[in-house]
Amino acid sequence: MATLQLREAIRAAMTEEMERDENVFLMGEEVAEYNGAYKVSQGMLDQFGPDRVIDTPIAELGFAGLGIGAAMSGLRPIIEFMTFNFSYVAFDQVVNNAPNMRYMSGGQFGCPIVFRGPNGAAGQLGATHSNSTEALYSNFPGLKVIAPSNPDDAKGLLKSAIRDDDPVVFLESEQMYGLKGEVSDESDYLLPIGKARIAREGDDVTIVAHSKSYHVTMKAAEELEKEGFSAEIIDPRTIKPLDIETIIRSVMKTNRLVVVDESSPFSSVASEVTHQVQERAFDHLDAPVLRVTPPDTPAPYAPNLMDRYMPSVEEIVRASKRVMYAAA
Amino acid sequence: MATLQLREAIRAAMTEEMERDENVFLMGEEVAEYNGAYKVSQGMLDQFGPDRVIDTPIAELGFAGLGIGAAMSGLRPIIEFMTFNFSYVAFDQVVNNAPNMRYMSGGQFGCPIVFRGPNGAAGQLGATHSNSTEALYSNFPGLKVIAPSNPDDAKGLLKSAIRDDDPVVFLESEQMYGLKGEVSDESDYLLPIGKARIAREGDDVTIVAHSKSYHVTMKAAEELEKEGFSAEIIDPRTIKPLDIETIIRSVMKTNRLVVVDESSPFSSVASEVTHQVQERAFDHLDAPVLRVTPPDTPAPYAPNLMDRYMPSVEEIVRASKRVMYAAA
Amino acid sequence: MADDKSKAQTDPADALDAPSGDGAADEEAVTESAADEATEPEGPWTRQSIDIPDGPITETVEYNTYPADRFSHDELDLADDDLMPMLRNMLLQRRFEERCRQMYQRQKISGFLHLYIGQESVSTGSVYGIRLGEDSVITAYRDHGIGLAMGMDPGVCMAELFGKKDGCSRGKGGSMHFFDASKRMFGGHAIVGAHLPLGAGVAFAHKYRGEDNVCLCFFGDGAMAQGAYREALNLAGIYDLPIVFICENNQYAMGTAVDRVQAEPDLFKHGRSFDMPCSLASGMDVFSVNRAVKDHVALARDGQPSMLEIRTYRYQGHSISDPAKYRQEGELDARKSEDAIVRLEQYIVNQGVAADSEIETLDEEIKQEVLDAIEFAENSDFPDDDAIYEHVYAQEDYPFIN
Amino acid sequence: MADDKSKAQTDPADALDAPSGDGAADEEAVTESAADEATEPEGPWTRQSIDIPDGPITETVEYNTYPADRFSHDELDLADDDLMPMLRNMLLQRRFEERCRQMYQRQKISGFLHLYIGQESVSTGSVYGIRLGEDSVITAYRDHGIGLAMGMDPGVCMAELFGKKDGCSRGKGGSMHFFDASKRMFGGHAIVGAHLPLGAGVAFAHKYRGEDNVCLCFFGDGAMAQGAYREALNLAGIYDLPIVFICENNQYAMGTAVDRVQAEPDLFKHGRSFDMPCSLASGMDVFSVNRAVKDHVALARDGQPSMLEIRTYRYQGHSISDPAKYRQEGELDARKSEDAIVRLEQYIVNQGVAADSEIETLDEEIKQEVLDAIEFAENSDFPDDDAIYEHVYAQEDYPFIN
Ligand SMILES: Cc1ncc(C[n+]2csc(CCOP(=O)(O)OP(=O)(O)O)c2C)c(N)n1
Ligand SMILES: Cc1ncc(C[n+]2csc(CCOP(=O)(O)OP(=O)(O)O)c2C)c(N)n1
Ligand SMILES: [Mg+2]
Ligand SMILES: [Mg+2]
Repeated sequence: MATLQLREAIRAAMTEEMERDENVFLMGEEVAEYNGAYKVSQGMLDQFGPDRVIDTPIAELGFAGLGIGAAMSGLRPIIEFMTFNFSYVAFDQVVNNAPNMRYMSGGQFGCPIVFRGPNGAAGQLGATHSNSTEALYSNFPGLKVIAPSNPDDAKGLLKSAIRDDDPVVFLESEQMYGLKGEVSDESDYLLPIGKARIAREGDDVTIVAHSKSYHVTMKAAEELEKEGFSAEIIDPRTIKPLDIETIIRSVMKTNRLVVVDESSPFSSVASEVTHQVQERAFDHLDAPVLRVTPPDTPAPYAPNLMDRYMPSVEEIVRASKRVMYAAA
Repeated sequence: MATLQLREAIRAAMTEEMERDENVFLMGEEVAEYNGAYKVSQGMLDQFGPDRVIDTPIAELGFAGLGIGAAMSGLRPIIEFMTFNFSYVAFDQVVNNAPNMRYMSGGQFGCPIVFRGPNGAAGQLGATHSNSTEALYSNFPGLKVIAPSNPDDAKGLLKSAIRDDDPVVFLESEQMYGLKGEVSDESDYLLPIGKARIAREGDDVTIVAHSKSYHVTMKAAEELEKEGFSAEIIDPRTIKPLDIETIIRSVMKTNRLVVVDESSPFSSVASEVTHQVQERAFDHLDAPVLRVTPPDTPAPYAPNLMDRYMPSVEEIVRASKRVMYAAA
Repeated sequence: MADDKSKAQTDPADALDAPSGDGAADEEAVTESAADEATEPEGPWTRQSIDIPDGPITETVEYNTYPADRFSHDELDLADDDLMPMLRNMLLQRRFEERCRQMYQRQKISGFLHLYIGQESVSTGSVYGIRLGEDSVITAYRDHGIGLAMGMDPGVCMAELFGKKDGCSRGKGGSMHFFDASKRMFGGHAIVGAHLPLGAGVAFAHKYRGEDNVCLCFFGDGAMAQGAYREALNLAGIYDLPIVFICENNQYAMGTAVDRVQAEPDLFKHGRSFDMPCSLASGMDVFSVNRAVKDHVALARDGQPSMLEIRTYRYQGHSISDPAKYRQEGELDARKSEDAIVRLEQYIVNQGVAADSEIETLDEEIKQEVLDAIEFAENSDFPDDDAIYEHVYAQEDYPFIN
Repeated sequence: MADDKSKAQTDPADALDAPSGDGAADEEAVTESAADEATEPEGPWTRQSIDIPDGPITETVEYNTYPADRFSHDELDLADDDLMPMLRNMLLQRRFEERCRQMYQRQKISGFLHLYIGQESVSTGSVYGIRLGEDSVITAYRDHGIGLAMGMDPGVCMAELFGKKDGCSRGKGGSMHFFDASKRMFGGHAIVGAHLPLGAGVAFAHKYRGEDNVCLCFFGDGAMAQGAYREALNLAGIYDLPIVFICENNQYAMGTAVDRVQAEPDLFKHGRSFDMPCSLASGMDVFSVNRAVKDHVALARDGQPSMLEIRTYRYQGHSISDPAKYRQEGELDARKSEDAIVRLEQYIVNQGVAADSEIETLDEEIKQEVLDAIEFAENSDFPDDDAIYEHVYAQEDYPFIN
């Protein structure tokens, strides 16, 4: 096992797939000469040259669409959004073109493309720069959505995403790029898309949390542990398709569920988890499903407000205790 | 009470507000010379002239943004999307500019704008032309989202939306434009944003349904009635803010809930209703909340597939019976 | 290209051939003079200067034109024997669509139906300018014409319009979404402007693979108002993509005349913002289109993207439900009097390649072919109900919810 | 505008004044000749012709330039007494931002911080070309300079950077989101290109209300790659909006040199696709900027939108974390040797308007003002926790979930 930063694991996945398949290329703003705005693609220009590691103008709609056309032609583009906030100017391409081509052409044209980049709030960047997009992209049939919480998952899932024959939205986290973790040494390490990971076993409450929230949740579990509560933590890893079976099995054991999601709450992935779980495990729930999300407001700038905005250890502990009917 | 088509009620609301306040103007593709792609704005160019009823190029991002700038300057634009499918090329403007201006400017600049037009599938138009957008827009803090099911609500709510000091996404339905209904004669008829309507009283099951789905649901209620089940139907009218109180009160009576939503299911408004209801009325639910939505696939073209795609009377009846544990 | 040196003096092809690949603009780029020197070190830095020259800067640009009635078939390397097939290609589109209208009225066809009638010279002239099956084509929702011109089977096309499983998109796409992978017909796209970047991507793939194929990307005058136009052309420009951007300017986007909504209604000129050769061709003459497309395709094969505006006209309303009241009185008739099909028929007769009666026979044949297509569509089944879940994902066992 | 007839022979203002409102292009619009006749009936139909002229079409366009060292202050209607305030205006921006960098390192400021140092002539020259408080301004995230140039209080600006409640955006916006409604400063916008349509809307509101105010809309060279640029300029063009689109071309978008990503790197020329007058000005001389902005503002007041490129340079990295390795060796120093502040200082001394020592005194004053601003920001409180729910909606009792 090698210890890699998240950015290194992502880079390793891209590099291996580009070595393996010459149809794979990387395109985005600052990915080549600048070595990546967040240094994810560092060194890749040197290795693969400017025909496969391609700088773009600030034209997300254009290069996302270019990627889709290339994918329809059988290439396997990796399109980097410098952050997913900027995917909104390419929104129509990502949600209305990429996932519909196979269907509308009756199966003639696939769209094997990966849209990747940092998602979610990354500190005090203000409202337009703090969007969590998983709720939006998971609403669209034809897309797959992945949001790993650690280097190992990132590597295994990104390699699978690049080989997937359909469009995948791969959500990273800027604040986690430096996060280190053990990464499998397996020569061709692939993780299946759509399989959750039981990150921590426990008996009293199930907490579902992905990406950055996962780490806050692990801390919350420690706090809970101190108070004698054992939390089971599930990292769905893939948002769509969602591994609801794994979540349900856990809820059948703990009978309680909290969902942590750093997206805005209304019509969110957290709401979706609630719906599916109560639909399928209604009789196993001893308490309502609670969610821990930011308030339903834009993201502020001031440091104290931003602290308040993001899901916190305290909020997760409080929600967990509420579903356990434990004294606060 | 006058009997108006939905399109006439919308037109009446716009006309009255434009007569009342010269800061209100209408802008969009084909709204002026062509009298509206779906004839919603018929005659308005003649009445108000080309300075206030304004044709645009096919540049949704541009004219949505233009509207936002004008709204920040104190005007009250009504921006018509020919259909909300086309709002995706303006997505960043609608979700990242309009709702964040007040917040990011610390209250200095408001954005009193209405984005309106037909939403949802409108027959056999294919995947890119059949998007239901309520899940997306309701995910964004700072926006309000309205989706009326009849001419009276449309008139009263659109007038309120135009006067609202914040951005409102007003979702109509192409297939309902010809729908006739009684509309209040009140001289200045305003309905409050954020209040649901109990469209049908009943005791056995609560069904929440908005816009076009509301009408399918009313038919389903008749079918259920024939079989001896009494459904209470709530038309939320406003998606955001959602009048959860009214829904909860009904669920406390019926103890069962079905949500009908013609959007794609994953991370949808239907999921959100489920979450909020189970969170707040957990002990009152005798069965899981079920939703009736299209399958999680793109919209097809073939007539038989499209019939299958849309929520149907049969599906609503079946879901209702399931939550009542009644034999199918 | 431009093998025939006997053409009129202002041979557009020659002008396009300018080695700068740059129409014929006097270069005025305000760059450091050092940038021109071969010794300039390589690097990601700017070559632009902050020394602003004394003004005004004057720039002269030339745009090639391809008027009607200017090209003969042998100038286009077309044999006499090519002419009747060319006419057949155009006539098939027209007859097919005349029946589409009827089938829509009989409710065999649903959804939106946009007819191409009047614009057939554009599709046919273009298809005769590419290597069919190797070069790629992408277009907007008004796509029956180009599909048929590329040789898509009329029965399969009609079946698509009927929503049948034998349709070219298996009944999942409808009128706006004709696709044919085997012919490299990349659709049929219904969000105005959104397929232009896709076209750039198709061209990118050709280049990436080292093929010398090109992509023709068609779009309407209305699409030019979309930001996607700018992004796609700029990307094509900086990556030297083998693509021809072809604006089918029929002067209306639904009811909106192009000159009401374009600050610069000379659409061909817009390519200048991307340093591309730009031309203007008549869509009332299939030969003009063919010459223009051949010239631009040659540029594309040399890695020079370009912009071609073809002035054409749609005879029908925007879609089947549009009464087209926005036209000026007499406008439609004036345009029809220039009809490209009639022009080609007359040319064929004048050249003695075929007699009127042979053309009539051809037309009858084609009409029958369209009737056969309808019968094929009629006899095809609707997709199975389960087809709703097919072609969403390639993955066989995707766990659908609901 | 252009009151002073004594200017150099190629007076840019005169060229811009061309009655066609159209730079100085030879009109070549391919329209029906009838369109020119006064008797033409009104209607929504096209005026375009399908008769394609014999080619090639030749077009000659003129672009005005505003080089450095070309304009004296009296030519700009500036009094001697205006010069020190103008210098103060520029110096304040620089000294303020030098401290910003320090405050960021001390972690008083968080998030992204983009410094404007090197570009001060653009903000100051522009502000001296408008009616402050009546005309409107909108810009991108690199917004401290224009905010201060417009007279926003340095303390309030610093408080915003510190995330304090007394900040210009109440601590909700940060560096990228300076707003001041009282000065008609419409922000501070962080999505590249997305504020250009907003600028068009602000100009639209001026026109709608029948005011003769104008909007200056600033953006970077990088923003020009966005489709939003096309849509905003075209809308301004067809609605005759009172707006000047001002590209602050500092030649880099983060690490990307403009000539690597624009097929036509002469950005000023892009306005031609919207039939707009286009000019190029030096950002190394505040007088050149001022003359250019005044000329373009005059056009805007006459209902003629236009495009102005100002060549400038940022001395710092893109943001505080960028080492700017993409520059060529010596590039930064070469640019700095043309510094606009130094140029103005020398001009002032040469003209005998003030002595070096007076300039030094001014600088010391300004430095103190910035220290006071920091103190003000320090002493201001963070917003109350409840502020998170304020300014989301105007509605007081909005029923928030969670
Ligand atoms: C983004 C978007 N906006 C609006 C529409 C609705 N619409 C469909 S076709 C059309 C007109 C397009 O005109 P043009 O590009 O000239 O093509 P033509 O119909 O003339 O072939 C419009 C406005 C759309 N499909 N997509
Ligand atoms: C739509 C979008 N894409 C990407 C970014 C990230 N980004 C922020 S600033 C910037 C460079 C902009 O360059 P330019 O427009 O030249 O302005 P400058 O920084 O030189 O002032 C980029 C790529 C963004 N903010 N918005
Ligand atoms: Mg058209
Ligand atoms: Mg720049």
